Amino acid sequence: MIIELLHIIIPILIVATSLVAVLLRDLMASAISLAAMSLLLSLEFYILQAPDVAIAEAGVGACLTTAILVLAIKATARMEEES
Amino acid sequence: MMSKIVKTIAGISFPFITIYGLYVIAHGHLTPGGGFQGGAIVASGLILLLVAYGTDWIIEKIKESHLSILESLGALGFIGVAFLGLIFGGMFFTNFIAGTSMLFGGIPTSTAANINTGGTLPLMNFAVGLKVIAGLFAIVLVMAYAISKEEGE
Amino acid sequence: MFEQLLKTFDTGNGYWNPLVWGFAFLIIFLIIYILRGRGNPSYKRGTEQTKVFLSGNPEYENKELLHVKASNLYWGWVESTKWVINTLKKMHTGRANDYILWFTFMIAIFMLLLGVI
Amino acid sequence: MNILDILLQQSPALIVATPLLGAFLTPLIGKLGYNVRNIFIIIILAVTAFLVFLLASDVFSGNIHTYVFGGTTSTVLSNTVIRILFEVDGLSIFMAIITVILSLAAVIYSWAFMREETGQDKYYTLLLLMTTGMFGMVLTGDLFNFFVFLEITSIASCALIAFWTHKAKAVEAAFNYMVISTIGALFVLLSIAFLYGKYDALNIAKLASRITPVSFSFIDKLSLILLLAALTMKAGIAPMHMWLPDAYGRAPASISIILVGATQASLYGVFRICFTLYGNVIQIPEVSLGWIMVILGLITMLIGVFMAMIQIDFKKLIAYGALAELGYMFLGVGTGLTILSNPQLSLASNSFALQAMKGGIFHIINDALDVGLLFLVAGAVYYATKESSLNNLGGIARNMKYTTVFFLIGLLAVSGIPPMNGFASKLLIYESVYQLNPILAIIAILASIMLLAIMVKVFYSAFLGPKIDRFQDIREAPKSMLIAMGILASLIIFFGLFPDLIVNTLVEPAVKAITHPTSYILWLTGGV
Repeated sequence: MIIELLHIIIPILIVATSLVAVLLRDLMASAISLAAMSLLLSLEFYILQAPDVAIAEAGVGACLTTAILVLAIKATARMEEES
Repeated sequence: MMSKIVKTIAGISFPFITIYGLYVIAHGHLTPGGGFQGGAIVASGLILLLVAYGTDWIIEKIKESHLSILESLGALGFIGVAFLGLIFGGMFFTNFIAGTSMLFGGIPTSTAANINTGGTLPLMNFAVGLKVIAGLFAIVLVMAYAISKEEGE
Repeated sequence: MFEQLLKTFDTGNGYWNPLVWGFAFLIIFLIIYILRGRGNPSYKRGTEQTKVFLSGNPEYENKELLHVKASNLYWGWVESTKWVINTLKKMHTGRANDYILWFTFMIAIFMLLLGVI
Repeated sequence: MNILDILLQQSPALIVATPLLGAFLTPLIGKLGYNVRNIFIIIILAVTAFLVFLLASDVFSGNIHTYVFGGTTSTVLSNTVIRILFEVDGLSIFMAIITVILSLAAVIYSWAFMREETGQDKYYTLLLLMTTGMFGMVLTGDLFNFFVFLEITSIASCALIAFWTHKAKAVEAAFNYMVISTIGALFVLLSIAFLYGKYDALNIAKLASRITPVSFSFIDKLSLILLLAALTMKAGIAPMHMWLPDAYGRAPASISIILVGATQASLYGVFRICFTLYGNVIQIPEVSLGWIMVILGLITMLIGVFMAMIQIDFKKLIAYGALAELGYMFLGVGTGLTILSNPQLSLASNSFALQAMKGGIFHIINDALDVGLLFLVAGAVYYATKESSLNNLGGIARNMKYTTVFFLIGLLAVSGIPPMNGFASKLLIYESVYQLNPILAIIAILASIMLLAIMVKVFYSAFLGPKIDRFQDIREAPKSMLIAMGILASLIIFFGLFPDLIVNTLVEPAVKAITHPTSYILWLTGGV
């Protein structure tokens, strides 16, 4: 029962977090939202019985990619300039 | 540079992350995960240190050139084991250790998760793990270094 | 081995052999040589005959200006096929978004042709 | 068992493994010095070349060479293929020969061309990785493995296109290339997943034997479309070619020439999928892609020549020329496919279908040599003058005699003038395409004439003309660059003078390999 519920909730949350990542104008918040999406995605992989992929997604998607994005954003402006 | 709280927490959690990552690498042939996943976890721990303590602190401890040598060694280990399979087993990538009395010589059974099994697989996992740790950390380190240099100017 | 090298290249309808071609060239050169020998021998180097003739204007001092630049070559051709070239130029926007748009477009075309949709 | 037999048996694995080993050793060897490293890389590629030709001698005698990774045990267990297989037939080894020639030329050329650059260890590592990827793509017999090697090639070439990071346009071209290759590869992966889900196999031969007219359905069509679209985009067929001139034009010249090989490896993928993977269902009307290929080829050709006409950047112009050349291959092979997939035509006109296929396949190697030579010449001109715009060049033939001669050879070859190799393959294409529809042949000839005009324009504006003061004391390109160009030029002339020999030894096995997919499939199940 709980698993079925998770199968519904987690994809919705994944879509929501990715939408937030697209819609937010603050790049840093966007990157953190992407990290949340990766974490949820790895959870989804886990309940879909692919623990192998889940570990990789958690390590690379949630941690490394976020670190790289944060570092890249640090080198630019956080907000998109109106031109 | 982060606050003292972040530094302390990072310092405390770093060994645990590393140990977990090494566990995933070492048990790659028995449990989910393997060289790549474990390597990514260890690299995550290193990046946690990088973020918490700042780039300059890390650069003092470890150079990018050392990392790229480590990366080469990892890749060489992987392909070297494959070549050893060619020499001892007759075909490329042959698992020549499995079924012998050497280290890792056992054959995994479904009941007992004995780490001393798997033949060349653990060796390849170690090699891949080394390469992934060095490679992923080098990417982030170079980026962080370039950005901190840019800000310094 | 040597015979194999000089075998005639058969293309189904025609053939080609480098030997024939070389032979033809030899004959053409012979004809040219004969024609050249019958030419007017009054040509002299270093006289008015060898000067560049630019519609009566004096020759440029700077030799570089005598060279027709690449973008001026085939001006007539480019001018007369302007409509094709301008359309093609508009296609090449250089943006990755457009490349992917073309890709999706081609998938749609393939789908139409293969009867998926 | 003597050493040659063992090497021959192991060669498919060693061809991929040797450059891979070299790639990972390069950063370590690089510490020993400039010359040591370069000699090491040339030796690595020479060993690979030896292995390729060893394997070629076996494959051309009529065998299909299979190699099982990780063990000698039987690979077919209860109708399922386990382990990764390499399956080498005539077409595979043909592509491998192209790859090895191009990469050897590129490495020899780089010796002097890259002397001033920093980060050469990484350059050579990536170059060897790219070569590995290309070998893997053409030799593998496993669809997923094909995807992996496609990715290796893409990533390595993306990094190499952006090698001159101080040039913003190079970085932009690399970014665009990365976008399209990622998306293309994802679609390839998706369609592989479809096929795996339906047929429960990843081996190309196994899949091909399971895709039959009976089982053919929506999923097969969909994966065919996705594979075809993604691979034609990676091969630079119009109208998905826009990334190609940028990538070719902005990369260092020694990389452009290997990129030619990389796009051709994708082209190999297209042919492999149309002829082998879907070989059983080739006569279903919806799958007869021949006319699509022919029309795409014509569009590619025309766009290539029209855009080349107005380019003023030397390398970009040649890149558009290369695009036009790609069209010829598609035209030739497409004609063959049209006739083979038509049950009414196939008996009466099989011979000219084979001629068209021969022309198309032969043109692959000719294009690699011709365009490769032109790129190397463009690189040499850039090396000497530090100028890439044709508008500012002129009169360099006075100082660079050998380079001019090489350009002239490339010019004649690329526009199909005898006695260069381009003539032989274009003659085959024209004559066989004329049988299908005369208009096609006329357009092809017109495009060829325009190519000649374009190349003459380059020759006139860059090499001829009065002396320009700025280029008063430019010097001839260094020896290693001349050697690399010389290798390609002599191959061009050799292929042009003895086309019959080349067609019989190299091209015919390749054509046989893709027009008889059953032999590829049966080899696996032990039916042959």
